[in-house]
Amino acid sequence: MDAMLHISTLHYLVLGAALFLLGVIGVLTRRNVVIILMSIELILNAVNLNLVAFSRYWQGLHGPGALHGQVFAIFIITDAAAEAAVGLGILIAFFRNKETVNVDEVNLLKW
Amino acid sequence: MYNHILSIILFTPLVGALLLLFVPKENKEAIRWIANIFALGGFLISLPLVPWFWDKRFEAGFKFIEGSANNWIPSIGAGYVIGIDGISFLLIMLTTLLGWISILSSWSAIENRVKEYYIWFLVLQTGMLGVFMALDFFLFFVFWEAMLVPMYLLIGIWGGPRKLYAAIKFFLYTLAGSVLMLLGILFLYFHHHAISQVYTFSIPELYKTAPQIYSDYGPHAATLLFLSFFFAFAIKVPMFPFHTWLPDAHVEAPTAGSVILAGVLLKMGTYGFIRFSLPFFPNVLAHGRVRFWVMTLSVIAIIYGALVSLMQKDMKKLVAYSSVSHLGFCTLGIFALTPLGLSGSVLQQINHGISTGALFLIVGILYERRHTREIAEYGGISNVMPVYATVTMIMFLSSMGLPLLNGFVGEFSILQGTFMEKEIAGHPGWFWTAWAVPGVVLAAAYLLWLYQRVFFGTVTNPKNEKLHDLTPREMATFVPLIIMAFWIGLYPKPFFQILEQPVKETVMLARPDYREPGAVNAGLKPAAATPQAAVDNHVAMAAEAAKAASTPTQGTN
Amino acid sequence: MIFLNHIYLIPLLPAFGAAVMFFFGRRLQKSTVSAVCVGMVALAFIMACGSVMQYTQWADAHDHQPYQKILYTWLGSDTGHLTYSTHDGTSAPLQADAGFLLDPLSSIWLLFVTGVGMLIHIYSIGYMGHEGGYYRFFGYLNLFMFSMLTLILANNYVLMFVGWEGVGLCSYLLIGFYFHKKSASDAANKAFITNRIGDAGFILGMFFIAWMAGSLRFVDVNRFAHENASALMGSPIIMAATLLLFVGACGKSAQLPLYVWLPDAMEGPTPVSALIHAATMVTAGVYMVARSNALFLLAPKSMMVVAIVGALTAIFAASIGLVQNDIKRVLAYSTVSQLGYMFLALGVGAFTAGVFHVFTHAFFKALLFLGAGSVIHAMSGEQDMRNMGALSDKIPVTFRTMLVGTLAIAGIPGLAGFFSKDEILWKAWNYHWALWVIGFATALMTSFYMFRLIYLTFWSPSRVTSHEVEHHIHESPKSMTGPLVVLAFFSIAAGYLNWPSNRFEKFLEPVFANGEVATHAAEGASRGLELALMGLSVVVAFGGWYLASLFYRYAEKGYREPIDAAAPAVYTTLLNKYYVDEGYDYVVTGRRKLGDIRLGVLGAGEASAWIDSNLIDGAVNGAGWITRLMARISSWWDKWIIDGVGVNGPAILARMISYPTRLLEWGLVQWYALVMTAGLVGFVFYYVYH
Amino acid sequence: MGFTWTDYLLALPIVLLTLFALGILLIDLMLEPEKKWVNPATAVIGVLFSATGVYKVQMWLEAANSPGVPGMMRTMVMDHYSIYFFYLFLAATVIAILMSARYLEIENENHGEYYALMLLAVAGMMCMACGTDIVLLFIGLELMAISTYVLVGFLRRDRRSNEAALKYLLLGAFSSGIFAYGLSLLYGLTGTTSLQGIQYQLYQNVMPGPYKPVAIIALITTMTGLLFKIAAIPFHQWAPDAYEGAPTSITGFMSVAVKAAAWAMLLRVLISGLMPMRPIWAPMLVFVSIATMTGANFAALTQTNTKRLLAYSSIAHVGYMLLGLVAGTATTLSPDGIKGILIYLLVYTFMNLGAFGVITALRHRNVIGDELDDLNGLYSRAPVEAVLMLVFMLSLAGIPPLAGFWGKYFIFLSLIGTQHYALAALGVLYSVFGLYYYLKIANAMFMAAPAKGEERLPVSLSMRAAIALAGIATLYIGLLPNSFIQMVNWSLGLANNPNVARLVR
Amino acid sequence: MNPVATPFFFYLLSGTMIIGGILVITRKNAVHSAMALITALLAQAGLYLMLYAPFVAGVQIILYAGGIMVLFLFVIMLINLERTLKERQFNQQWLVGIVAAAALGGLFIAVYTKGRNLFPASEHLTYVESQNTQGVANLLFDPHVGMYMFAFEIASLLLLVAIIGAVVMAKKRI
Repeated sequence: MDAMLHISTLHYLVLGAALFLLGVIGVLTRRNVVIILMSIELILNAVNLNLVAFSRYWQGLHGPGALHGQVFAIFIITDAAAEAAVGLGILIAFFRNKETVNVDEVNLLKW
Repeated sequence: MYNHILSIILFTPLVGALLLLFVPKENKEAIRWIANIFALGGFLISLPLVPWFWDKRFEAGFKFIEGSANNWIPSIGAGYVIGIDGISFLLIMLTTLLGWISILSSWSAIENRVKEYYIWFLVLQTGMLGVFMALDFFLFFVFWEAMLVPMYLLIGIWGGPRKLYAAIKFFLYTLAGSVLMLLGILFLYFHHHAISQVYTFSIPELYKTAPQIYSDYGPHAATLLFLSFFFAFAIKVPMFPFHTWLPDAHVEAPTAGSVILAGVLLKMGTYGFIRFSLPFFPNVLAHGRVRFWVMTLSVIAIIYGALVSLMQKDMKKLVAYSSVSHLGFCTLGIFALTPLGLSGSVLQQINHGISTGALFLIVGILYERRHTREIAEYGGISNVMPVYATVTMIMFLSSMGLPLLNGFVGEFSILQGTFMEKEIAGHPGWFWTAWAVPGVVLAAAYLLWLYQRVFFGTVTNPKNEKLHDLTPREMATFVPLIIMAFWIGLYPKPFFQILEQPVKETVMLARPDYREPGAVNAGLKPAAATPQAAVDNHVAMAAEAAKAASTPTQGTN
Repeated sequence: MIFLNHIYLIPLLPAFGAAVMFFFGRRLQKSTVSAVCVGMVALAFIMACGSVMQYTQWADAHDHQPYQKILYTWLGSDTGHLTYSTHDGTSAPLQADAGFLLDPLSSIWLLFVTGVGMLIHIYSIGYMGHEGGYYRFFGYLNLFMFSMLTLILANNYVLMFVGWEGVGLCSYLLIGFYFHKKSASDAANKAFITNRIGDAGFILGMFFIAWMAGSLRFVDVNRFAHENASALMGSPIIMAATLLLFVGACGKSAQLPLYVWLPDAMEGPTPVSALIHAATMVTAGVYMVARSNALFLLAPKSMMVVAIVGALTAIFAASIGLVQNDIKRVLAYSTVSQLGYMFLALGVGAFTAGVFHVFTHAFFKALLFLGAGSVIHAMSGEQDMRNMGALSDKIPVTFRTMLVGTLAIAGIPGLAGFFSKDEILWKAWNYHWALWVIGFATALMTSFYMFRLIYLTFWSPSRVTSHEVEHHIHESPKSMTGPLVVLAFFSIAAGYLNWPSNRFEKFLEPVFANGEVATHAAEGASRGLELALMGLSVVVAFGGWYLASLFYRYAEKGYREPIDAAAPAVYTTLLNKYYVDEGYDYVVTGRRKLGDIRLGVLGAGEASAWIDSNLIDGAVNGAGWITRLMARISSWWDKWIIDGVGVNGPAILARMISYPTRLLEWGLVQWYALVMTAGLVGFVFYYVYH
Repeated sequence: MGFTWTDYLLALPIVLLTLFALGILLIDLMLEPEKKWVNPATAVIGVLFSATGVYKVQMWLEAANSPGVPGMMRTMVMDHYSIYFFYLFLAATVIAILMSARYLEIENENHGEYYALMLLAVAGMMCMACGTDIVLLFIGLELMAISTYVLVGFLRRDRRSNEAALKYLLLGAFSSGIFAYGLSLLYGLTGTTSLQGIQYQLYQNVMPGPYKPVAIIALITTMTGLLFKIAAIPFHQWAPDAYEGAPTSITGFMSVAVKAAAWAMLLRVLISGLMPMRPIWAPMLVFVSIATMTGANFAALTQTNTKRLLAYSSIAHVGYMLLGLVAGTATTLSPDGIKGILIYLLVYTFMNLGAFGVITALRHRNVIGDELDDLNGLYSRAPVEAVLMLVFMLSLAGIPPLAGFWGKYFIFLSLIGTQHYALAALGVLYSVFGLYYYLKIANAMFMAAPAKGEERLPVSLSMRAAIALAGIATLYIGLLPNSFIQMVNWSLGLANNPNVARLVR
Repeated sequence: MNPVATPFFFYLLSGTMIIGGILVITRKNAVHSAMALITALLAQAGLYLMLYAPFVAGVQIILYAGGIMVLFLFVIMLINLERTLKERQFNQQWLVGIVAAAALGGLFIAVYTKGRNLFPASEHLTYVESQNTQGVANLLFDPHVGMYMFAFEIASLLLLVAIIGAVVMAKKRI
């Protein structure tokens, strides 16, 4: 019980893994491309959670200036933004041609 | 010229190919002329090598060496080093001769994409010559592989109905063998470095270290390494279970391609055996079952190839399978590991190049006229093409090993060389010879039966009635081959002399325990006492000289 | 010594003739062709006579050594370094000379080969005068003369083998001279291939000799045999060598079981049958065995085999000859039978007798064949004796000369055959009585079938079928009858070479010096017995004549063979030559199927071809049969396989894997992600819990 | 330590590329439609400028006699390795730009953005090659990746292009999510983002301690991202689809430049960062490599679409290269494997771009030109291109004396040298296997008859230049590889290695 | 400042996050998913605060929830929702997908929780709010310790590419 109550980095790690899991499930199972993109955001958020938690952990060891994780998280957010923008742009281009956002109708290229 | 003769021979065809690049492809006559001039030139330019080499024939080692180790890719220790010994000399002469003949024979056979055809053919010629000249293993490998490409295209573009299948099969099959060889080469390369601290692909250098693999890595590893080379060469030869690419390739290839394929390409495999497999792995050959299996496969090839060709309905396929049988003799002679067997084998390779080359030309001539190779389509051709029938008969006889023609000399030496060994892989030499001899009988059977079906009888197929006999150009392709066939058959001594030294060296490398021929038992061997001069001037031998030659033999009986 | 020094010219002269025919023959007149070819052989004959005469002088001065003339080293590097090791470990060079040897044995062959050869060349001018391919025929004949003379004059086994194969080739070419006839080309193939089987034995035997003696020169081999006689007596290697050589001889000289080609060889023109298949080539085996007598004497078991095979062949062929109707076939079987006699002689150690029989046989058998040729010529190509009869008046010269030949072969005293055959029978008796019995029975049969031939052809009532042929019957031209007369003369005279003074035997003595010793001892002891046996054989010869006259003197059209009447089964068997050809076709060659199964070489060939295209290539191509099996198992696969088979897919198997591999890639992006995830899970699981 | 003037110099190539990319974006706005050729010209000039920048850096290094200079607070390093890859990227980009000009005109998508994105992607690649900090590496990777997503989907009216872009984006984002997750764990385990720090910490603290399982997860997730980018099985599946759907010129660009960048990063990360975990990743790479060679070769066997076929072929090549990595890190004495990868990437750049160049050239009027049948009888329609294509195919198959042989040669050399005989045998046999599908292309070009009414293929000047460049390079490297081998030695700093020094002589 | 890291808030926020995440991947309507995602992101921002990362938390709210999600919502509006709503929401391999993902997540969690003492929480971290932002800024911009300066510049290129990409892709005519 102590472990439950004493919140350590590990808790965040597990939470991050859970979020990652949800993201992966979303990517693997949803048909709607928009929601898949959102799931990817979930994955990236899991990463961010890890990074910030680790940043907190290493601050404890290396002093308050050890903010690398947080900075990394900001970069990941940037990347998430860029990916989302481009992804949605491509989706729109696709939607224009195919009139669908279902990912299993993206099946022209195969074998 | 003298110092660079090999390079000149090697690159003459390539120069021709490059020159052809600049000839417009519509100008077919010019292309043909240029190609033929370069092919003939390639042959003529190799002729000075004959007297030059003749003077050096008893010298040890490689001759006419050009280039030095590491002058090509110093980073890895590969160099452009070429040089020849008697074995490669003969094969080079065969290549230049057959190259010219096949190009000449294509004059009217190839009508479309003429320019490409000749370019590829000349490139092929350079590739083949390179294989026989290379003294650097890396260079050897490059030529070995590179020459597959033009051959592949020759089969694939100008071939018969199943050309794609045959071309790809040819390419893949042979490549599959040779890539394993590359690994073997690399192993030798590292091994050499481990011993001498030098990275090199130089063949004479590797001769020194490669045999130690057996002691350094144990019999198992050495045998595997032997096999990595063996497969490459066995596929090329081709030996018995690896031969199936051959009939397909031959049947589909254009005539000239078949001539070169049978005449020269197959020799690369046997050449590889002689040049590499024997000197590199003396211990593998001395111990273990490898030699037994190789000999067995050779014997199987001899009989099996003959039996299969007996049943063929396609002339070209028949000749192709006969090659399997003939090459079986060659490998038998090689792995007998005796000077006699080995020189017989090389001679037989030359013979095979001449006679089988001619056989493919023969088939090609009929094909060009009738566009079929089905034996059943013919019959009674003697009536309409008597000269052709005569030429065919001569070449058939040469192929089946009739004495006074070339085939006999090679087969006889091989069989004798094999026979005389007390023990080859656990069996006496006569055991192997006895298995090989039926091949001689079967050779007569399939060739004569073919002759009967094609040439004898009356002309039953009206399409055959109007066939015209050999043209002068076609005749010109046969004349050199017939001359060679008779030369080797009647007076093979120069060939034996050329081969004597390299063969001895190879056997010494392959069998370090091999006893240098000791004092010849004088009482029993009067032949050795025959005065050299009397023997050399055989033609203008005067009555007195004859007496001198015969007297020593008379006194003793 | 001009002839002796240029002895190599003897074979080269006809070779030159052949070469001329080869290059220019088509453009030459028939008369030129005849002049060149016959001229060459005639020159060779003159050279031969001169050489032999000079040799006899030379031999007297040289202790009866063989005379050798070595032109150059043919096989071998001639430096002495290209060596092999012999059985005792000493090394010997590969060496075969282009060298020629003349000794009494080769002298005899040389004389009758060139002599008979010349006569037959002359005969052919007339016989072949109307045929196409005249120059070709003479070219082949000259080539044959070259090969035969090489065979005879060779100073070593290898060069002998050259001639050996060469005569085989010429025999092939000449049997197949009428190549548009299927039967002729079949017979030619049969002859060559059967001979090749023998040649294979020859080669192996030769190797054994080289392995033993370190040389293949006759002088060396002989010396080796003499010097080591005691050590080598009964040696298995010698036995192997001699038996293998004998296999070669069986092929060339048509002995059991390789005799089958000779009767078929009668498809060739008749002069060919006379020259090659009666007088000269078929005796090459005898020559070779005689030449190797020193070795054979060291292997008594081999000698016994030779004797038995010879005896069996003799009676076997003779029995077939009893019922044949084709005039040339009768003579062919007679030849086989007589060759059997010769081997019987060799086998029992009577080399001189054997050689003597060869010598006499050459004349009378050539005579008989040429006579038969003349008959056939007269009958416009008819060869069946059932359609002949009463020709004795119409072609008297032929008739008379053939009668001489028949008397000679039947062993009627006073003619050549009597002397030689009697000698053989006597030697056989000394060896073993059973062999004599066989030989004796054969003599009876010989006499019977030969006189049967004479009766049916010349003396019985005419059974000629068409009037046109009847009308056309005429005596042959001079060029044909001339040789007949000459040969008839020798058929009588040849016998007197060895009687009463044994000149022939003495002449050959240097060659067979050792061999004859054993038998000479027995000879003196039982002179009386010899005479008695001789008397018996004379009785038998006349007996055969009598029987033949009994049955065939009045043979009308549709007559019945006496053996048929007595024992139809035997008759059928004999008429079908004991069904040996059929048996060979079923079992050895596989030209006929036994039920649905093809045996023999062709069967093996079919099986190999099947294996090649199905198993070996199949394995290469990704196991075609696996593919078919799979196709049957799962129709679902069919789609993919058929697609693959469409190109006869190199590596159909690979294609079969290819499609499922591609199936992984079925176009759904989430599937891709799933595969990635699965890979991830797999790796993590493996490494965390490994 | 700190930001100094050398950092400007070190960033010069990237800065120049960026400037030209922005310049193109601006100039494009002012260009008449018929003057669009200015865009590729500008891009080529930009690349040349950037190359000059690289050269300047190289000269500076030579002058300083230094094997490499860290820059930007040690987040990047300009060493010979980086410079080698910079040149490689730039060469590939030049050829790709030359290929694109005419192609985009035909596709009617001739926009400046295309070239700008290309240059920016190269900037990202350069970051990947020279970065020594996982943040910079990640951002560089994303810069390259996102540019490529857009480039793949650049033919907006083409459904296949859309689809390829969408698939590539979804999978790419997914994989970069996983990759980032791995990086976050690496950071968490070591507390640093620099590769050197990570290596040090892994050696000192992580591998010996209880953190190893987490480190394994970190490694494998990181590897997933890296292997995804180089398209190794089982993370390869985006490649065939993306390659097939993308504009052909971009397919070529992706197959060489993007792949080379991914390799540069993979080598950098594995060798200087994750080397302590080699016992874990080496067997994994062996598995991946075998799976890659097997899967890709088999899948390529029956392809009928040339681009897709070449996609699988490029996956198969990754399999061979991975073997080189396994062997190249087996002992410190045998750097042949890494050398093999580097030279492989070099020759692969030319031969594969050349091949895609020929396929790009097939696009004319309303023929898409990426089916195998479109190559039928190419010899009669464009002999020079056909022969060069043959050269490229044979080179890809590794037939000496063509460039492609050398890549394979060093890989197999290293495998033999490190006693990986079975892997070597497998590798060479698969390379024979591979020849089959390359020959299919050769067969189509030389042995099949062209479809009716096919006349000579119009090939633009720039395309000719691109193909010729690739062809000459393929032949030249094949015949005289020595200087290139030495270049690779130089890039790996091997010239000082006594083992190698003896060789170089 | 220490007591912020109480278990209560942690479980509350993480519970919100997980539920939000589950809703994201289960909702039919993409708008609902987006809303759930925003909720989750906001909860995550709370967690950042608990981890003494106010700057990141701010960026999370402004950029993520405010920026990216609005983008998502725009796109959802742009594309036809009606049809999508009536269709299956999960693909055919959903079960396998869940199993695979669960296996992966399970493995991760198993590894993390197996070593309980990994990453022990460091106590008593003195925290000044301005220090965080300044520290982040130092790492990004300081000429002496700003090691991510170059990466930051490259990130600007990344955003530039994103803009170009989005424009190129989404605009009908360029």
